[in-house]
Amino acid sequence: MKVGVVTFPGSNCDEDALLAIREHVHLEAVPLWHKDHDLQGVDVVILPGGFSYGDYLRAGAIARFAPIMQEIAAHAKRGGPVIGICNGFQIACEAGLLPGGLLRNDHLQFRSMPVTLRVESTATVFTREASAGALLTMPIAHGDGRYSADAATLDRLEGEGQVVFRYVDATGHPTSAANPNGSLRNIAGVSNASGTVVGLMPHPERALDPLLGSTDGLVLFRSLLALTKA
Amino acid sequence: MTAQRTPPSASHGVRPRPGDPTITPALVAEHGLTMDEYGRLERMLERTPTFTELGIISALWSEHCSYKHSRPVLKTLPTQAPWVLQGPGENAGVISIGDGLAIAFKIESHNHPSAVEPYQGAATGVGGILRDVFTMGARPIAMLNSLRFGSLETPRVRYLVAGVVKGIGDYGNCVGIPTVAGDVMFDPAYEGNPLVNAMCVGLLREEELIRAKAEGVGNSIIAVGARTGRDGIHGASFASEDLSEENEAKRPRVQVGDPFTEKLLLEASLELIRSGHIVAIQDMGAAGLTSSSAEMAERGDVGVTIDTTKVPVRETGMTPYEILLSESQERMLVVATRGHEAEVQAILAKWDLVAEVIGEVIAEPVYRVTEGDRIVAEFPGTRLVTDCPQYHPEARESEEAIARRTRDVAAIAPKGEEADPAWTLERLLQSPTIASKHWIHRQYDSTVRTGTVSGPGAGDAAVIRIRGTTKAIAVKTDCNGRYVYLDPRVGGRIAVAEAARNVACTGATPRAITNCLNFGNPKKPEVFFQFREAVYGMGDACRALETPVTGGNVSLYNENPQGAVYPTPTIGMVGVLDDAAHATRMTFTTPGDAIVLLGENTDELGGSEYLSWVHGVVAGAPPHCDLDRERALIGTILEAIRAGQVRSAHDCSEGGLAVAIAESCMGDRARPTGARLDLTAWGALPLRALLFGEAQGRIVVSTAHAEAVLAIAQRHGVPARVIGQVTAADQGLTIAAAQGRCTSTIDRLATAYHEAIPRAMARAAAETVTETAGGTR
Amino acid sequence: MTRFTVSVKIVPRHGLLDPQGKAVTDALHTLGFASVRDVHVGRLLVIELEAADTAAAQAKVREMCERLLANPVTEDFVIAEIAKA
Amino acid sequence: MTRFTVSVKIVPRHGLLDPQGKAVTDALHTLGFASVRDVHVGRLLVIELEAADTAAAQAKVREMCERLLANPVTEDFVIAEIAKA
Ligand SMILES: Nc1ncnc2c1ncn2[C@@H]1O[C@H](COP(=O)(O)OP(=O)(O)O)[C@@H](O)[C@H]1O
Ligand SMILES: [Mg+2]
Repeated sequence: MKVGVVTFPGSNCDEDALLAIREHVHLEAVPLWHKDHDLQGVDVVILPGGFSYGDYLRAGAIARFAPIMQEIAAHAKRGGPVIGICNGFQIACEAGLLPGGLLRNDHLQFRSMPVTLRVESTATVFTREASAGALLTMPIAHGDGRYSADAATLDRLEGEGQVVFRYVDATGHPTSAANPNGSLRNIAGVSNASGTVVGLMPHPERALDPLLGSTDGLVLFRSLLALTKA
Repeated sequence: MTAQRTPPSASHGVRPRPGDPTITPALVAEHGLTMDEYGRLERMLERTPTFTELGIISALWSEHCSYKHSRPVLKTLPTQAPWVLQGPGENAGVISIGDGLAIAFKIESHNHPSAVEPYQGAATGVGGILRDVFTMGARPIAMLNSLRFGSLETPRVRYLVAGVVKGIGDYGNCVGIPTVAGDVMFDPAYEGNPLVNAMCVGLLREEELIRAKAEGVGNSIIAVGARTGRDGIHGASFASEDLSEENEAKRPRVQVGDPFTEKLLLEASLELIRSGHIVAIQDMGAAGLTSSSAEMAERGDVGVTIDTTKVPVRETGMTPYEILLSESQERMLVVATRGHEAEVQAILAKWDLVAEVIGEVIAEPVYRVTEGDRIVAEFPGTRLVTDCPQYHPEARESEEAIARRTRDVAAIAPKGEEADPAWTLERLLQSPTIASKHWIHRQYDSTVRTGTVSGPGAGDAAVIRIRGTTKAIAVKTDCNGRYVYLDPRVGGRIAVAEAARNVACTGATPRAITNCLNFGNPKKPEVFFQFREAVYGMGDACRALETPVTGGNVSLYNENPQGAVYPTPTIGMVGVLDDAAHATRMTFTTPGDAIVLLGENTDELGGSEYLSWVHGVVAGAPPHCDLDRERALIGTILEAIRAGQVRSAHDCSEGGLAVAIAESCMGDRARPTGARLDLTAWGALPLRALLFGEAQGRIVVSTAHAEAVLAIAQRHGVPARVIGQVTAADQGLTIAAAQGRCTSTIDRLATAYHEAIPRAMARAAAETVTETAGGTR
Repeated sequence: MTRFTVSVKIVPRHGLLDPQGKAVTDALHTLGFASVRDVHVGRLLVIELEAADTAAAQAKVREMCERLLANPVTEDFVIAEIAKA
Repeated sequence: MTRFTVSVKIVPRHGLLDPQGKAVTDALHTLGFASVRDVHVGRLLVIELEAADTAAAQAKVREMCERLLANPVTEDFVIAEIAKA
């Protein structure tokens, strides 16, 4: 299996994502260039974190028009797995690959800190190895992470099991104190209806090595291995 | 004006540009040149300079570029060690860390721009120091920041803090470099003239090291990156003046940073350096095109010629003067091998950036600027930057500093509340200088690049692993300006010693420093005294600790209407851990562990945060700094950590032993512990000196193997003693001393320490909207 | 072709939180502007473009808003002003 | 006292680098909007306040802009519209 990581101008977690796949799940990983129309035959696409186009106008707004995004949309439509991390999540929402949008944090500041997530759905390509209700610790680092959608959409997402991660406290409760950015219903990550496209604000690729304090991000990438076996 | 002047047209073909002002004494003065300096310029040219030439020299001979007041003193600093690959004089210093790898690092100030526009001033400071590091061929892997502000009680200071922190964060976060450490102090001495120093650390393979040295006659000079606008013209000379009201009008237009372009420039530059198509690269920083081209020519001892009409500009009608002196951000100057210009342009185009050939390296030893066919400036020789005047200003210690230092601070009566030392401890923990800086660094992405083993607030220094090896580096900035003010020589020593101690507490061997010398107006004898003595003190410590100086930055004229800021020679220290797994943090982890104090408690209250914060007194001699003992202490902690005998290590700094212990208990708010201490062994010491005095050379260690740690200390000749035990958090903190007892709950201490700055800054949120029109971040 | 300057206001979609508006309101109150009832903060885009006439300029800008400038999920836009430059 | 709604436009000061405006201009060009010459991105504030009359409302808002809303070093502001609510 082959994983592609897109580099947009301003991406800055692309290298981290490539290393995550190569060093921690031992799969082939290739960089994908935003100006290309070539997915190089990858099975999975990672939209990495960073500040594509400087986050000017709106985070992710300009990146979604990059040539490679046409191919990624087609790949997603075919049922190909895509994960958007942080800025990648913002891009995926802007591109309509995922519902909702990410607005400025409610406190108007950038936030860099570890958060606790509760796994809400294991029915996605990226969480099938996780157990429902499991608590995962990983860092966030963003200024525009307030997940928003209208109430009807939110209800639908909850109903269809498309809420994948929620910000919770150490005991697993989605309190407002545990919500680092004002996301509606403490939503940290969502998926498309089929569970093949997932977006989340926290950084699983920064939680893979005991030396860095947490290995809880591994489960997302390990879930991909099931694809190889299938 | 001197008598025998030839009109510019008579020789060299240099003609005044139509429309440019004529040179008058007033114009010369406006450019910050003395008449003596102007005379030197005329003698150098053997004629009257043109307006463009006056502008060039005014920038190059500013303190910022020429070090005309500081160079002789700086020359006394040690700069060599077997591991130093590049000492002062380049864009950044470089040390080897083995395995063919090297670390490039440098610190720089952006004080004046930040005083005027905190957000953009701080942001562009980060941008500039990043470029200094990646132009060495290094990929930036960590950023640090050292900040000094006035009292957090004033709204203007809160506005500055909010803007500076957001500016640093937004820029570094966007480029994707983790900001991992720093230091912050608050004191009225910095009111009106904050210090904003940014440090960048990069990683390179030794063979990829590139220098900013123009070479090869016929090679092309290429401007790369952003277009040139009318930003910050004369920033360099401006940085060399007092920030007084008369200068307010001269305020240059602020420079606006674009971290997005910087990120592209970073990738393009590293690709360019690796491509082999270029021989030199330098950031267009202060004094922009002028200083970058003149410095590259001087290093290569070659001539250059530049055509300003070839420079890509953002605005119409820009004059050569403006183009040469613009400080537009995110620009580079590159010398490309002749015939490889197209390859250079192709690499830049890949990253959506422009590259234009604007000049050439020439055999003729001149620095020449043309505007199309017209020569608008021409200087003989290649030593424009160092052919500047040198000054040896008078140095005299101020009476006030002497009076303050010699004051008997033991005579200051304790306040009534101090009868309970817990009151004093909680109060000190609320001092913004001591309190947790979490409000600041939670706005900095500290985990991007997946290398941060120990980030801001976790240890005495940050630890960054080096991929592909077992190694890590530790980095930290430090300087207590109050000590330097009270005794510059001792203060200079302590700045280096504390930085080294912080790095050693994580398990890293201190290796080298960069420094940012923030002082007042050097023409004042008392300021020059501070400068000279502080540099001597730094030199003493660098020699003793074998941490040579690989570069730095001088920022003078840091004054406000009340006078100079505290002399603040900020030290940026880099250390190396052979095994990243040894990285040690500052907080206690395990109830039952013994607490060992390495070093000795003394009766020294002078210059302490206690006197300043609790009594409003800045006086007394700062603590002694015995460099041999510091060296032995560092040897001890390193050996103990490497032997696996240390669970946590934290040095005693502002607030003394009691604060260090409290921080070790609740610095990590999510995982607090308690502690029970017995300090009765120091029965002769006054209680407040024992608890809050800032004696140097002390480290608080927690360990499961106290005997082993004591034995190591003994071998190094370092006093060491078990002073207590780590307990569960609900046991609180108790310190028993001969002259009193200090007890408090961990919750109270944690609240004091963690909530002081957020509480103050919540007021700022209601006072200021630091949003800028452009920013979406 | 004539040169036009078109201003576009982009505001958070009704019902979504406007934390910037709230922050500004609070700050104004702290500064003593007690008579302020409410503040809304939006984005202002000033677009200079060439077009045959006002209607064409307006149509073009509308298209820009729909495709890029505003996010239909979270924002509303209004073309506020069209002036010949 | 009457209730007024005052709109304030805040834009980056002319001549200063406007990286956001540039990014949006470039993006519009990429999308085929070739007739776009320039874009500036600023903020729009809509302030609801009580004041005796239009002149008083305007004076108050001007003071707010000078003291808080616009950054005097990097931004220009225009009071664009005053309406009775
Ligand atoms: N401006 C800052 N940015 C990032 N980290 C900071 C900053 N200021 C302080 N820190 C971090 O907070 C911790 C405590 O710093 P400091 O009080 O200076 O320690 P010490 O007294 O041991 O020198 C360190 O981990 C330091 O890196
Ligand atoms: Mg300190």
